Amino acid sequence: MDLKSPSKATNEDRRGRIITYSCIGIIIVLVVSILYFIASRGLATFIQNHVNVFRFLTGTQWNPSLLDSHGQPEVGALPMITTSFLVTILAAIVATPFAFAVAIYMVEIAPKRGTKLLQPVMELLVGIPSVVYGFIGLTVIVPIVRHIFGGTGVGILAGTLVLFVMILPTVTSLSVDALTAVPMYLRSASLALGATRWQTIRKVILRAAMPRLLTAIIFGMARAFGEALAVQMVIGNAALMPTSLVSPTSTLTSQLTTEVGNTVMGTIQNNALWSLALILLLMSLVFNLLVHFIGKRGEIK
Amino acid sequence: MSSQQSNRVATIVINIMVAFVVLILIFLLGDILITGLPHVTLHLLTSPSQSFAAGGGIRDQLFNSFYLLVLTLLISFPLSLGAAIYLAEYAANNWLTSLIRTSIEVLSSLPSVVVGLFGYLLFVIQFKFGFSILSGAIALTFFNLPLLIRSIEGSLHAVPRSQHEAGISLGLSNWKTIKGIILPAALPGILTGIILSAGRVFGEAAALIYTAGESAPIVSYTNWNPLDSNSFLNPMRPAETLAVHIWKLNTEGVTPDAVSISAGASAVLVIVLLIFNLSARAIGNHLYQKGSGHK
Amino acid sequence: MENNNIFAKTHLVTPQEPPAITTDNLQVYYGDNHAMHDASLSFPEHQITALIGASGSGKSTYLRSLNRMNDDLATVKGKIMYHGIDINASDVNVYEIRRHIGMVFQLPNPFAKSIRENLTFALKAYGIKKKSELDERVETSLKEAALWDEVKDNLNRSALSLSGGQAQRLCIARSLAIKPDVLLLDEPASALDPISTAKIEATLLKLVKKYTIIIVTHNMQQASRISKYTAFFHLGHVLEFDTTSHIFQEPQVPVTRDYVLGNFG
Amino acid sequence: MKNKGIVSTIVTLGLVGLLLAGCSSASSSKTKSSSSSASSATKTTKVTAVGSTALQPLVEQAATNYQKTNKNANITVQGGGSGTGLSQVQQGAVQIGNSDIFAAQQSGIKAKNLTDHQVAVVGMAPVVNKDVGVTNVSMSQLRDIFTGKITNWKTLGGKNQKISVINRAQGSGTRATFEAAVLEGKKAVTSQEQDSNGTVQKLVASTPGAISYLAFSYINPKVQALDIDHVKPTDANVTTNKWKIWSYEHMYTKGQATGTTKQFLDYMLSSKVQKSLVKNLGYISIHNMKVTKNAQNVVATK
Repeated sequence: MDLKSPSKATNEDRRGRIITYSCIGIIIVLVVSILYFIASRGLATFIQNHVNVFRFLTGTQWNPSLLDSHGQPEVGALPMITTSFLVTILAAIVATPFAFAVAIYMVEIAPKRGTKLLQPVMELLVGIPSVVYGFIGLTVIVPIVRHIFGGTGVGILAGTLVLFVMILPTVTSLSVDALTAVPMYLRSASLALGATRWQTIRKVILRAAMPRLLTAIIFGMARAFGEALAVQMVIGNAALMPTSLVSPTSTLTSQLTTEVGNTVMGTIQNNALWSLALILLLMSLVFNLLVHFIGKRGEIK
Repeated sequence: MSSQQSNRVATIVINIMVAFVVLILIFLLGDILITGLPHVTLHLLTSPSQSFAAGGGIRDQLFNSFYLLVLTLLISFPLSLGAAIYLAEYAANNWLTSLIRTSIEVLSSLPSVVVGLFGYLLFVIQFKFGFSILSGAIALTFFNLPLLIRSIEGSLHAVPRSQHEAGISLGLSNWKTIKGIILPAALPGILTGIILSAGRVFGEAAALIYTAGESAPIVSYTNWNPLDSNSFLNPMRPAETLAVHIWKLNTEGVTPDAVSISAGASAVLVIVLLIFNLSARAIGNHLYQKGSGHK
Repeated sequence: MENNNIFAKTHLVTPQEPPAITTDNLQVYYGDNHAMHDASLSFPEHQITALIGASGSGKSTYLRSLNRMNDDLATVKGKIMYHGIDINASDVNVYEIRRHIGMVFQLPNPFAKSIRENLTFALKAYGIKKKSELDERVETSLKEAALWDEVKDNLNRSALSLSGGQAQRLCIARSLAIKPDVLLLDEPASALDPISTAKIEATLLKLVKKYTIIIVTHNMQQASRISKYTAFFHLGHVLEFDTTSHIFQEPQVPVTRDYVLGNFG
Repeated sequence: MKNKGIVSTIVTLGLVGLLLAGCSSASSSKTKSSSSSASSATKTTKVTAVGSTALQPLVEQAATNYQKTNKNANITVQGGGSGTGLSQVQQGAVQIGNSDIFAAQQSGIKAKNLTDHQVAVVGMAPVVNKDVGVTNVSMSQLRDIFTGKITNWKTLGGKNQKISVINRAQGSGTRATFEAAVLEGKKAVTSQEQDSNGTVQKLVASTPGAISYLAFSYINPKVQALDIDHVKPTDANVTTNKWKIWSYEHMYTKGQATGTTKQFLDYMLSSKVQKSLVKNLGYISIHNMKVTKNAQNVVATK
């Protein structure tokens, strides 16, 4: 009986390992290359053009072609950073209750109708191009905002409303996953103790699903933070600190998208835009670490 | 307020919020379809686009979108499948694995324009692929990978561990077990994931402007030689997709009928997405029923 | 410490029949958790040996170590001798071992394939291509598992449509189709109704003429009905190993006596 | 066994795809080098023109027409913006860089290495929302609006309405042209920016009190174009420089144009293109110009 020499199965396994390891290897190379690329371009502003990082993050004047009083290019990214955070957080604040309501409806109240009708439509929304969202934002939301609040209508409010609709499907579908992952016996136990459906949802289900629900919100925020074309059409693209919810301003992505075609590789104008991209990348990293962290905390509990 | 009352109030509030969301959805889809459908004619679907004259169509853009999708899946599906199998079956539960996971996730939240520019500088310029479907497909792979890996890995995890044990207890290799037992069982979920990710690829514009380009040169649909530059199958030709075309019409369009073409194209896009969605569901259900033996 | 005193008193016999498998000082660790302490047992050929003990006593862990199913989950130290080879050594081809030492699990786990494919999948993977041979194996193993009469007209039906008892017998047939000589069963009847359990037990009693069977069970009546030898596991230690009649009628170790009398567990 | 080999098939397909990609990249680079060295070769030569989105429709249509009679030419036209076009042609990555501005005006570009081919002239006019009640401004008033000194249409005899300035993207050709002609080196007020004619057109049409500027071809009845110092924004006024806000559309090559690239550029300047296409797309033919402008914005009669 030969139990030691390699067999067909041993070879198969080696082949399997080689295939999957090389797949993950290729992906790692892709990821590393894009990260390296953005980092090297983005850091050039500080290394080659000697822009002070602190001044970059806190300056409010964005005119890369001009020099400021210190003889440095005017690349103050604070307006874009502020606006990006504001629209992201506001969009998340608006979208979360609706997403949770829809998720609760789909999982706890009317699972049949919810999954049959709402879910396909929600998934449909994910695929609609941002251009179409932006266009509807420009032709529908901006005039409404202008009508109610005056001004030009473009700005953080319009951006928030467009992003609200755009991240709604993401947050909803992840929340649905979070709720369905709550084991059935928790529901039965709570209802058996005489709790009403709402008490069960509020005290048992939402609490049990909380880490994953938070994850859903963060993924939604990550999507909002990185969205470009739709926001660009309704935010106004003025590199100004936002003074109100309806004043034209600019996000990191909209500034990047608007100006990048008009700059030449290697110039300060171009490098400064890549520094904005680097901030986007770092934020995306932060969002993912948050998800990771919350996931870990959820597991331990 | 008694618990019964608060229960009733909460249910009403939730119903109102859901109704509000449904209204938004109906408005969005209604707006796109009602303004768009009247413009969706056979002429629109079968004519090439025009640079400045009226009467253009979206024939080439529609085909390009599908071709780009196929090519993207051809590149990204095998990679994500391998990577998902690695993560689901081989990866140790340690910091390296979570580093890999995090970096893949970061890809999915990168702004498309950044990926587009990266693709432009690396594939279009550095590798000399030019503005081409191939460059576009590789750029889109960056978005597609995290989506696909996540959904495939989820489907693999959904297959009970006992199936894996049954396989290896028969003296089968891990790989054979994964390939022959786990994958077929996970297939409905995987297919659904692919089709849903296809929707996102279909609607992407910003990443393609700099990679697949924004012009649709006239190609011959009878030339089946993918190496010929006039062939519709040539992956090295520039190709404007439907979503990019909509973008262009809305920003720099000079054709007099830009508005109606854009509306029609948006409606076509939504209909295609709808078809993807419904077929994902149908295929998923069909395979699921076949697998579980309930006819 | 009193606990140590419990483990100090053991009673392990070595059966006179030639052994199919013996373990020598087998230790299992899940990380830092020492789940199995020096188990040294010898399983006689063509006999049924039952492993009994309370939940968490280590009997399943021990069983799964015998055909290296614990490879990815735990560290297993010590020797497992099979046909004169230490199959716990790192240079051994684990796939070959599992072909010789088959396993059936607690919950029926048929593949999401047809009944026929459940049986032929592994055979085809080994390179058996001839239809006549495959058909012959399907029929023999289903007959051995006493399932043939119930499914012979419907071999292309999905295995997921079988009842729990049928599915478990299919899993036994699946293990038999690859012609092992040792069969490990991990509480195979614990999820089944009494009639299905009886069928499985009858099947095992027939199979023992051709195979060496090691079965983990919670059910002491089951152990006494079918097994020739019994090992008693307690908190990661083997405390007693003897013929089944000795274990149940005159256990030598106090803990075993408490257990078989139903005083705990 | 339908599932057998699915994985390996897919993986092989993927690898073949990657290989194909590698091969075709090699072959395309080969074509490129052969096209630059042996332009007389009869086989298909590939010309890529990248850059200005404003110029794209014209060049694209011209390329389509050109290829109908010249089967061996394969001309690809892409957008990406003037900056992109100039930097790519400078690097030699493409044959033609389309630009709305002079190469010398773009930072990071060494203009002396590039050859300018001016193929058309584009006129631009300030446009306002129809309701502001103003149809004519003086050049200095226009300057004051865009530098933020005048903030209400009332000052100009219009409605009592706040002026909302919509500028074009920093670094864009349209903005450079406008600022050179109007602002006299003063800094524009920081305000909304839009990078495309289409969006500006929609915004100005719908935003009360809005002002921006558009290329002539994008001016439609939904917006009001302003006269400056009672000069109307017409093609005829541009050709004599009576209307000051105009610029060339440039097609740059690295060094002198050769081969198919040169033939195509000649075609762009032929009366066939200049008299029909250029006009149809709302540009002004370069042949009609009675004045010239250089990179320093100095205008001279021809």
